Amino acid sequence: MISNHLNSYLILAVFLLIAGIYGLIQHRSFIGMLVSTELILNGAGVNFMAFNRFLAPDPAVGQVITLFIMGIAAAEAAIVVSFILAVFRKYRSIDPDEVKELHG
Amino acid sequence: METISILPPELIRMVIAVIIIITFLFVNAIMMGYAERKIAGHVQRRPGPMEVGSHGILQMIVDGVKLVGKELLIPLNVDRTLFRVAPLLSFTPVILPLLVIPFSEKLQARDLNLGLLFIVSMGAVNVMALLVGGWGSNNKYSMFGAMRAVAQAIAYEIPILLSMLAVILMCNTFSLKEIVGAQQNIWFVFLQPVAFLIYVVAGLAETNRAPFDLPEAESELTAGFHTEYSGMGFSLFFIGEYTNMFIVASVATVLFLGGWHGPHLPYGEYLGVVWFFLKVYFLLFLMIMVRWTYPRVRFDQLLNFAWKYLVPFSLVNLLITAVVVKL
Amino acid sequence: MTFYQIVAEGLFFAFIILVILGSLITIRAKILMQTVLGLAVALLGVAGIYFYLGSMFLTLMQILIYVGAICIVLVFGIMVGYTPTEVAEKAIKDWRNKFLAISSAVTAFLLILACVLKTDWIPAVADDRNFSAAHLGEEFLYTYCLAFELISVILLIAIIGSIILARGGAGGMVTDHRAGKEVAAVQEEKGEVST
Amino acid sequence: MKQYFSELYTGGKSLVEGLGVTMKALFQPIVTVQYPREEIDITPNYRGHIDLVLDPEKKTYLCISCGMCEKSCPSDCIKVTGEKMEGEKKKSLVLFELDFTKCSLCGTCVEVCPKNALEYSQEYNLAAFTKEAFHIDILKRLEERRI
Repeated sequence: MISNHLNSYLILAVFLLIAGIYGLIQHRSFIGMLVSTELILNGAGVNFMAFNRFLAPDPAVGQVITLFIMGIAAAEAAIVVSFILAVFRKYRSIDPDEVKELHG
Repeated sequence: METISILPPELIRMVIAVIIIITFLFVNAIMMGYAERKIAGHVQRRPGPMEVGSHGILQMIVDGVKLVGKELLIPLNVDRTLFRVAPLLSFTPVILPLLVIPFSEKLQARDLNLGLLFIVSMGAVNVMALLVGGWGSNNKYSMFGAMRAVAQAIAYEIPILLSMLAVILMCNTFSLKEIVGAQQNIWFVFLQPVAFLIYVVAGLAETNRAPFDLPEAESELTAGFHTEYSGMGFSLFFIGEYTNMFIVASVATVLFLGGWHGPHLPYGEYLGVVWFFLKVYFLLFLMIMVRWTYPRVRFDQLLNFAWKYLVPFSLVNLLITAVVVKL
Repeated sequence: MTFYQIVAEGLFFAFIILVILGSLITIRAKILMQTVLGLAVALLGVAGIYFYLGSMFLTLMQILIYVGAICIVLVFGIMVGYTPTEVAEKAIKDWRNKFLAISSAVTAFLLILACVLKTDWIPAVADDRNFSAAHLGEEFLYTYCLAFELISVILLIAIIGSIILARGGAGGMVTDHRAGKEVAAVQEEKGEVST
Repeated sequence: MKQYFSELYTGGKSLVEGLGVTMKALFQPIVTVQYPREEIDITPNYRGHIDLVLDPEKKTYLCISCGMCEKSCPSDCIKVTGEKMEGEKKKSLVLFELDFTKCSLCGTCVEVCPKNALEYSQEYNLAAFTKEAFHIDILKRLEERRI
């Protein structure tokens, strides 16, 4: 019963994390990066839920934290999308390579 | 016999339920399409479809056969994957909510603890279908339809959830069966008339029905997000839309109109389905009448209506409900 | 192993495949819209995983919030800046970038995997653990009340902030479609006038 | 604030009234006609293509083949040929053809006719697959009516 082992969930969470890291470096656009961040956040969520299911004495803790992660992710997505709108308005492009006024 | 003894009865029940529901989807779409055209005709004092069968009763079947026979045209510059996925995406999530709706006391595929939440979350997936279809078509009309769908869905999701919350506060459960059970003596429409009105109006917007049919406004956007679809692609969108209407109407029935409750019938726990369907189809009739009565709203009117009227009213309603329930 | 368990295991693997497939689409797709759709697929898979971890409520919230809200906001963001068939990502010829991506990912994977497999996890002893949504709600309102309020404040701030950002600063709506520098100049002028 | 609620009230009222109007229309009898199955009478003022007037006494046409209609027709769509038969004073018609593809139904021919020998027909079922079908032989139509 693989679905009953903590390790299978943890490995899945690690996979989500590294997929997010890979995408974060690979993608050359703000949206792509944001999407990869969501993957990382989900990895964290899976991790919390897995520990919650197998290790925590009170199973509400992990769920609470995962819900907080979702809330943060929603806020983050809203802000980043409006940020992209602002950047697009200013630079007429949402390619991160062209948006480099803050480059040293 | 070996295989049957392995299969648990629960699984067989679910499979049968899914088959029945898919059949019902098609039948419902055919009936609703016919009713829509007939009522539209009579509202405008013309007979509606008359040619195929007596009073045109076979018209929708013939139309269905025509749509199946047509070629699924894929325009040259569309994103092929997205274009093909979108109709399926609009069709699949509408099957699942029907699994948790209690048609009568014992006719329910599965009673979830969080049934209402389940229906709401499936409804959220449905918006993705419009977006994907509109974007994948690579057509400015479709794209405008998709963008309107987003703004509309986000604006009207909130009053729907808030008006549902008022009912949930009253009976302390998300399970649809228990909500209906709580209405044994009095339907919630009498206790929560404001929530009911808000739910029906926002439900109209949620299903993209006139007067809120901006994502597919025929006269402005030709057909909005499904401009480029033909044949089965179009008919899947069509069935999805009518099933969505059915779901909204049946949730309204469950939450506000007392579900299967009605005058006593023999075998009440099964035949309650008669009352349920009467109520649902009454609401659907009302929706069709609304479509053929009111002109389409403008986009700013649509958003103003949601944010200035529906949201404040549902918040105040929720507050009052909470205070009264706790008193 | 009963038939039920076989089905349950099969579904579990289906969800895992959904997650892996979705995240692969997410990080490999060249067209941004497909990236977000891949994310939606992966998130649906994660929702299924949450179901196996004992929380129906979280499953539904995952679908409602992630697929129903976040993905749609992301798609909205894409619609602003791209046309449908435009290849959004520049063809990745930057080998340095790719090397960095792969090496960091693989290193992180191996390191964390080693940690995961080496640790002896101490399982929870109590059997009467309460996974119901009612218990979760109580925890929210009693134990984690402050965090709960804080997150609502954060969401409010996020909404207000995103509105201000999208409107082009506190000065109000900038509807100019001139080139970036001119718009920036206009904004600067406005800033001077207001101060 | 007062305006907010009064707007809500008037808006709601007008919505309900509108629904009442369509509800009433829903149960009223239909007013359209299923065309190929049933037809309604054409008003006598209907101006279809031209026809020759049938003289009720002599059972023949009044036309004297003067050709005025042919000359006055702005679209050149009337063709009249008269021949002098032996033993008769007047010319008699051999051919009276209307090219309906060009006719604009202006009615100048009817106005100009010195003998009032032309009238408007009541014909409205005009659809065909070929151009030739619209070269209407009006003399033949008259013959058919005479029988």
